Amino acid sequence: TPTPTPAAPGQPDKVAAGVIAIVDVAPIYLGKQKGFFSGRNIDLDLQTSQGGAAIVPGVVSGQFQFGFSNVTSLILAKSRGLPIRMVSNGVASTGKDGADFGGVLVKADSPIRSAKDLAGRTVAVNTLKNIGDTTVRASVRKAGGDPASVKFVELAFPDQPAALAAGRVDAIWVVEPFVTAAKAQGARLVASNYVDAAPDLTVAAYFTSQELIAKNPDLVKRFKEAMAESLAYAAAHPDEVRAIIGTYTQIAADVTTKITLPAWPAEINKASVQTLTDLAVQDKLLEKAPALDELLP
Amino acid sequence: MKALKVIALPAVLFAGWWVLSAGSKDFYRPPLRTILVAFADTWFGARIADDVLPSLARLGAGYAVALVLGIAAGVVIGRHPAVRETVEPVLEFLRAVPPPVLVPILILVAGIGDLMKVLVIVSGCVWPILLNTVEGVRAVDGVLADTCAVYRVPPVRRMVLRAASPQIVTGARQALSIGVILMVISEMFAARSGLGFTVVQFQRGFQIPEMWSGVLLLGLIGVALAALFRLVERSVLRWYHGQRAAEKQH
Amino acid sequence: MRGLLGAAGFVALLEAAPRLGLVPAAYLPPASRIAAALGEEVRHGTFWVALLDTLQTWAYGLAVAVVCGVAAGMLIGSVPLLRVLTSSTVEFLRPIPSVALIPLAVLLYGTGRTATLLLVVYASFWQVLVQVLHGVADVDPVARDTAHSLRLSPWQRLRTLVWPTALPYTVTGIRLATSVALILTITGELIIGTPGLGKEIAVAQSSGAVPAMYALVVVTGLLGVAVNLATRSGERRLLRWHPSQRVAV
Amino acid sequence: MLEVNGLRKVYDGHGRRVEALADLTFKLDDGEFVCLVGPSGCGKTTLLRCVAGLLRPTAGEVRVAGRLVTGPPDGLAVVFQEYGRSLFPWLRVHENVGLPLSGPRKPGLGKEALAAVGLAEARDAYPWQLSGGMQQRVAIARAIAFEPKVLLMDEPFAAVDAQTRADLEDLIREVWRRLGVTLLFVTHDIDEAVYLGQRVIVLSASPTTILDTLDVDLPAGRDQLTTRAAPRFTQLRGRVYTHIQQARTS
Amino acid sequence: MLEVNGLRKVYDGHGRRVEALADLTFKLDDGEFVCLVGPSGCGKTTLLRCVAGLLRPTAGEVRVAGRLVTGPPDGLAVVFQEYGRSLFPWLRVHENVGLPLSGPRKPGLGKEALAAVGLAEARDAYPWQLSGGMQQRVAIARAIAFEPKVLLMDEPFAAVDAQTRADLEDLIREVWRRLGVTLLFVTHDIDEAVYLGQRVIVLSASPTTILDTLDVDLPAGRDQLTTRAAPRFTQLRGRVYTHIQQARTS
Ligand SMILES: Nc1ncnc2c1ncn2[C@@H]1O[C@H](COP(=O)(O)OP(=O)(O)OP(=O)(O)O)[C@@H](O)[C@H]1O
Ligand SMILES: Nc1ncnc2c1ncn2[C@@H]1O[C@H](COP(=O)(O)OP(=O)(O)OP(=O)(O)O)[C@@H](O)[C@H]1O
Ligand SMILES: [Mg+2]
Ligand SMILES: [Mg+2]
Repeated sequence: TPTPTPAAPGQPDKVAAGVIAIVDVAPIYLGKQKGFFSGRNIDLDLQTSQGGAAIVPGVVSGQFQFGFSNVTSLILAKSRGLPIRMVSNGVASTGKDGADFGGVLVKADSPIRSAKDLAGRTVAVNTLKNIGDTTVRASVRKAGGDPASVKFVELAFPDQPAALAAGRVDAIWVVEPFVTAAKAQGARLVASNYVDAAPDLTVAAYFTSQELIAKNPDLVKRFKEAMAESLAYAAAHPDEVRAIIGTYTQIAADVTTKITLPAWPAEINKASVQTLTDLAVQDKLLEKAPALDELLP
Repeated sequence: MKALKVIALPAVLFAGWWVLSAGSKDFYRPPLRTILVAFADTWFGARIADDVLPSLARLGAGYAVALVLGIAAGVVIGRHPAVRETVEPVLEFLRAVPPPVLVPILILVAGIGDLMKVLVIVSGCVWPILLNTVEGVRAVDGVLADTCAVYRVPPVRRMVLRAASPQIVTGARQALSIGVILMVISEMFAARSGLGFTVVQFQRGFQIPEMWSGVLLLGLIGVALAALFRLVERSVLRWYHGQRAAEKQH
Repeated sequence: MRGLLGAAGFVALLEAAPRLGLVPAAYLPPASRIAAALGEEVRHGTFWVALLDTLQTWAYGLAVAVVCGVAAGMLIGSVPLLRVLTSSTVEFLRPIPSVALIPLAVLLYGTGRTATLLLVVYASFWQVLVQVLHGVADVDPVARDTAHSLRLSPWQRLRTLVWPTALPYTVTGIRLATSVALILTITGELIIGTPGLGKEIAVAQSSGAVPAMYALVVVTGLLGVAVNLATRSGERRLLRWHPSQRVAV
Repeated sequence: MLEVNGLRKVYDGHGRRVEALADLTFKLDDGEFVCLVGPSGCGKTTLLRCVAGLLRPTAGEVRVAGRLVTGPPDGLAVVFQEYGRSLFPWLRVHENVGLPLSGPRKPGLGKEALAAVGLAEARDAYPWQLSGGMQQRVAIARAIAFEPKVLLMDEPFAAVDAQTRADLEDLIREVWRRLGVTLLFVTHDIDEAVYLGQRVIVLSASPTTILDTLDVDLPAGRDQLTTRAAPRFTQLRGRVYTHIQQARTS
Repeated sequence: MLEVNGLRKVYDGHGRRVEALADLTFKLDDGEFVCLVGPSGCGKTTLLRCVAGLLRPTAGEVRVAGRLVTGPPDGLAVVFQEYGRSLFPWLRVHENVGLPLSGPRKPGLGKEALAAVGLAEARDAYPWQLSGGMQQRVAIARAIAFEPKVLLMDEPFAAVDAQTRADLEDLIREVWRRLGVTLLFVTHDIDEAVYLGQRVIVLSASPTTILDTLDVDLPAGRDQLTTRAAPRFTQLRGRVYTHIQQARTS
C-alpha cells in the first residue's frame, strides 16, 4: 500500500506516544524492547504524563501520534466532538471475580461485606464521572443495592490506602499496585467492579487523531500490528512483563511479583465498550451516546 | 473618565478575542461566542450556590487564616534576627514544596473535608504575606522605632504594623490571587464540588467551552476581589496614599 | 549556624512524628527512611539527569519572568496612565490558575520543556510585577522632588531613584517568584510529563514508592533553601544602604 | 529672571483646607539675591515649591527667565528644608553630590563643593552615617556643584552650628558673586537675611501676602564682623523685626 | 539625676570608622537645665542617644536616677533632631501628641500642649500636611504633654522663625520650672544656650571631649528683652563663642 508520507529508506518514522507510567502499559514498553516497533520501521518514543489533561490535547494537536487512555474518557471525548479514534486495545479486565487488577476495598473490620453495602457510603475514586464511578455503580446495581446513593469522592490512587486506613472514606477503588498495597495494610476486597460491569471489559485503549488516520494510514496500520504483537507477547510472558514494569515505574521488585496482572487481549471487546457507553449515559456523564463506529477502530 | 480608562483595555482585548476566535474550529480554542453562551448556561443557576459560594467561603477562611498567621509570624521573625536565622531554612524548604505533593500529607493530618482545602489555601497564601511582612518590619524607620522606645509606646501594635503596612498590603494583594489559584488546586483533590473542581471536571470531560467559561469566571472573581481589596486598602493606607499624593500635586 | 539548629529540629520532628505513631509511617515515612531512599536515588544517573532538567526549566522560566516582570513593572509603574489602563486586566489574569492552562500549553507546545515553561513564566511573572508596581509607588516624595528639580533624565530617575526604592520590594518579588517557579516546574513535570524531578515524583507516586517520592520532594525543598542562601547574600550586597541592613555599631 | 504673579495656593484634602498663599506678586532680577522671612507655617516652602515647578499653584503664575513654569525649569536648583529626605540613602555622599552632574568637570566640581562645605573626608560615607548638620551640608554641596542659574534655598543652615553657619553664609555669597546666580533664600534668622541679601521680603502669616520689601543698602563686600557691627545693619534688622511682629499680630 | 561617666562611642561599619565621642564625663543634678553646644558633627546627637538608652556606648556608662541605662529609662522624653521622621505619618497631630499618654488627663494634656506651641487649630491634620516648623512644634508638644522627669532636646527650635523661637524658649523654661524637669538641651545658637540654661557645656570637635563647662549666673527670672540686653549675658556668650572658636581650630 502506498503511504502519503513514506519514510526515507533506512530512516524510520519517528513516533511519539503519550502513556501513563502504570502497569497497564507494560506491553508497549515490552514491544519496544522486543523490537516489534523498530521492525516495522517505527522509532517509538514513549512519553509519560499524568493523564488525559496532557495526552488528549497532545494527540489532537499532533504532538503525539498515539495516546493511551481509558475507554470512558475516549467515549466522553468523542461525544464532545474530538476528532479521535481508537487504534488498538490497551488493557482489559481479567474477568475473574476477586482476582482482577482493580477492585473496591474496605477496611478489615468494616461492616461492608459486599457491593450492596456500599449504598449510602463514601467511596474514593481517582477521577469522578469516569470509568471508576460508573463501574462501581454497576457493581452495586448488580448486587442489588441503590447505586444512586453511593457517595463518590475524588482522590488520587496513591492517596487512597492512607485515607482508607485513617477512616476518611468507607471504601476505595484502586488498581494495581495499590490493590496489593492496600491488602498488605489489611484491606479487604468487596467487589471487582470491572468484572461486574461487563465480561472481559476493555478498560483502556490506544488512540490517534483522525487527521493521522487520513494522512498516514500506513503508519497507523504498522502501529496497530506492532501493538497486536506486543499485547500477545505480554499476555504470553507474564514474567517478562513483571520485569519490565520495574524499568519505567518505581514499583518495588517484591511488589511486582505479587500484583495481579491485567489481561491484554489483542482485540477490543466492542460489546464492553457499548456497555461503558450505556453506563455513562445512565449515570449522566453525557446526554447522548456518540456514534461508536466512529470511535472503534 | 477613570472608569472609562479602566475598562478600555479589557474591552479592546475582548473585542480582539471575539473577532480572532470567531470562526475557530479548534476544539480546545472555541469561539468566544460559544464560551459566553456556555458561561450563561453554566454559571447562572444552581451552580452559584452549589459550587461557587462554598469555594469562595473556603477561600475567605483560608485567606483570613493566612493573613493572621503571616502577619503574626512575620512581625516576630522580622523583629528578632535570631528567630529569623533559626527558622528561615525550614520556611524556605516548606515554601519550595509544591502543593500537589503537600496535599497527601495534609490529607493524613486534616482529612479530606473543608479543613484540608482551607489548609491548602493557607499553605500558599501565607508566603507572600509572611515575606513582605518580614521585610516591611525590618525596614521600619529607625527614628520612629526610637520614638516608640522612648515614649513607651507599644511598638508592635502602634508602630510596626502601621509602618510596615504598605508592604504588608503588597503581600496581601499577591496572596489574594494565589488564594484563588489554590482554591482551584485544593479542589483537585478529594473534592466533590466547588468552582475549581467543576473547572477541572469540565477539562477532564472535554467540555472545553464550559472550562473556558470557568476560567473566565475565575478572572472575574479576581477582578471583583481586587476591587474589594482596593476599598479596604484605601482606608488602611489612607495616610500613605495621602502623604504620597499630597506632594505630587503637579 | 542557628539555621542548622532549626533544620535539625525540623528533621527531628519528621523523624519522631511517624515513629510515635502521630502519622502512619507507611504514608509519611520517618526522616531516616527518606534519607535512605535519597541515598538510593542519587546513585542513579536518571536522578541527576532529572535534576538538571528541572534546574534548567526553572532557571529559564525564572529568568524570563523576572526580566519581563521588572521591565513591565517599571514601565507601568512609572506611567500613571498605563497603570490605570492595565489595572483591571492584570487583576483578571492573575488569579487564572496555571492548571487550567495545561491543555492550552500542551496544544501549543506539546509535552516538552516549552509547555512547562509557559506555565512557569505565567505564574511567576505576576509575583514580580505586583511587587515592582508597589515598589515604584513607594518613592519618597521629597526624594522625587529632588530628582525632578535636579532635572535628572527619565532614565537617570529610573536608575538612581525609582529602581533603588523598588529594589527591596523587587527582591521580595524575586524570592516569591523563585519558589513559585520551582513549584510550577515540578507541577508541570508532574502533570504534563516534561522530563525532570516532577516526572520522577509522579512515577514514584503512581508506583506507591512513598519514601522515594518524599526523597524527591526533599530535593525540591533543598533547592529552595539553596536559592534562598544565594538571594540573601545578593541582597546583603544590593541593599547595603537599606534600614534593614544598617546595623549600628 | 524670576517673576511671581498673583500666586495663590490652597491645600485641600483629608478634611483640612488651608489657604497657604493668598496673593503674592514679586520679581527677582537676573543675579539678584533675595531673602524671604516669615512666620512658621506661612507658606515659604509652598512658595519655593511653586517656583521650582514642583507644585501647581491654585491661581497665578510663575515665570523663570520669561518662561512659564509648569515643571522644574532648566538650571534651577533647590536645597530642601527636609534635607535628610532629599539625599538618596543608597548613594554615598560623593555620588549624591555628583548625581546631577555630567561631563568632564564632574569629579572636580563635586570634590570642590564637598571641600567647600567642610566634608572632604566624608565623601565615601552614606548620608545616614552623617550628623544632621553634615547631611544639610551635603545638600548644599550638591546644589553648588550643580552651578545653577537660579538657586532656591529653604532654611539651608538650620542644622549647623553658629560658626559653620557663618562660614556657609560667606560661601554662599562668594558662590553667588562668582556664578551670578539668582538666589531666593528662605531663613528664620533675621540677621542672616539682612547680612546675606540685597533685598528682604517679609511675608505675613497665613493667608499669606507680602508685608514689606526691604532694600538692604549695605556695601557689597560684607564680612561677619564689620557688617554685623554696622549701625545700618542694626537699623535694618530692627525694621524687619518690627514687621515680623506685625505679621504675627495681624 | 543624670550621670555620664567616661562615655566613648566609636561608629564602625560600611567602610567608615568614626570616633564620635572620645571620653565624656559630666553630671546633671535633679531639676537642672543644661545646654550643650558644639560644632556640627561633634557627637551631640550621639551623646543624647546614649543617654536615652537608644545606642550602646563603646565604653563608659550612663546613669539616670542612679540606675544604669541599658534601655530607655522611665519618665524620659526626647525631642529628636529629625523631628519629621519622629512623627507617625498615619496618626493625626492630636493622636501623635496623645500617643504616649494614658489615663483621664490624656485629652486635657494633649490639648494644652498643642495650644502652648500654637497649633491648636492643626490638631486634626496629618503631620505631612504641616510645614517643617509646625512638625517640630508637634514633636515638642508631645514631649511636654508626656510630663517627663528627664527631657532631652536635640536642636528643637531649628525649624521655627525667630519670634516663635523666642516664645518656645520661654515656654520651655516655664515648663521646666513648673514640672522640675531635668533638661539636657542641644542647640547651635549660643545666645539661646546662655539664655536658657543654668549651665552650658561646650564640646570639642570630634573625637569629642568637654572643652569647658560654664555656669550661667543670670537671675532665674529671665525675659527676652532684659536678659539678652544684660552685660553679663553678653560676657557669657562671648566666652562660649571664644571656646567654640577654639574647638574648631584645635
Ligand atoms: N502637603 C500639604 N498638604 C496640606 N497642607 C499643607 C501641605 N504642605 C503645607 N501645608 C500647609 O500649608 C501651610 C504653609 O506650609 P509651608 O510648609 O509652606 O510653610 P513654611 O512657611 O515653609 O513654614 P516653616 O517655616 O515652618 O517651614 C501650612 O499651614 C501647612 O499646614
Ligand atoms: N548611624 C551612624 N553610623 C555611622 N556614623 C555615624 C552615625 N551617626 C552619626 N555618625 C557619625 O558620628 C559623628 C557624630 O554625629 P552626631 O550626629 O552625633 O553629631 P551632632 O553633634 O549631632 O551633629 P549635628 O550638630 O550636625 O547634628 C559624625 O561624624 C557622624 O558622621
Ligand atoms: Mg518650610
Ligand atoms: Mg545632631
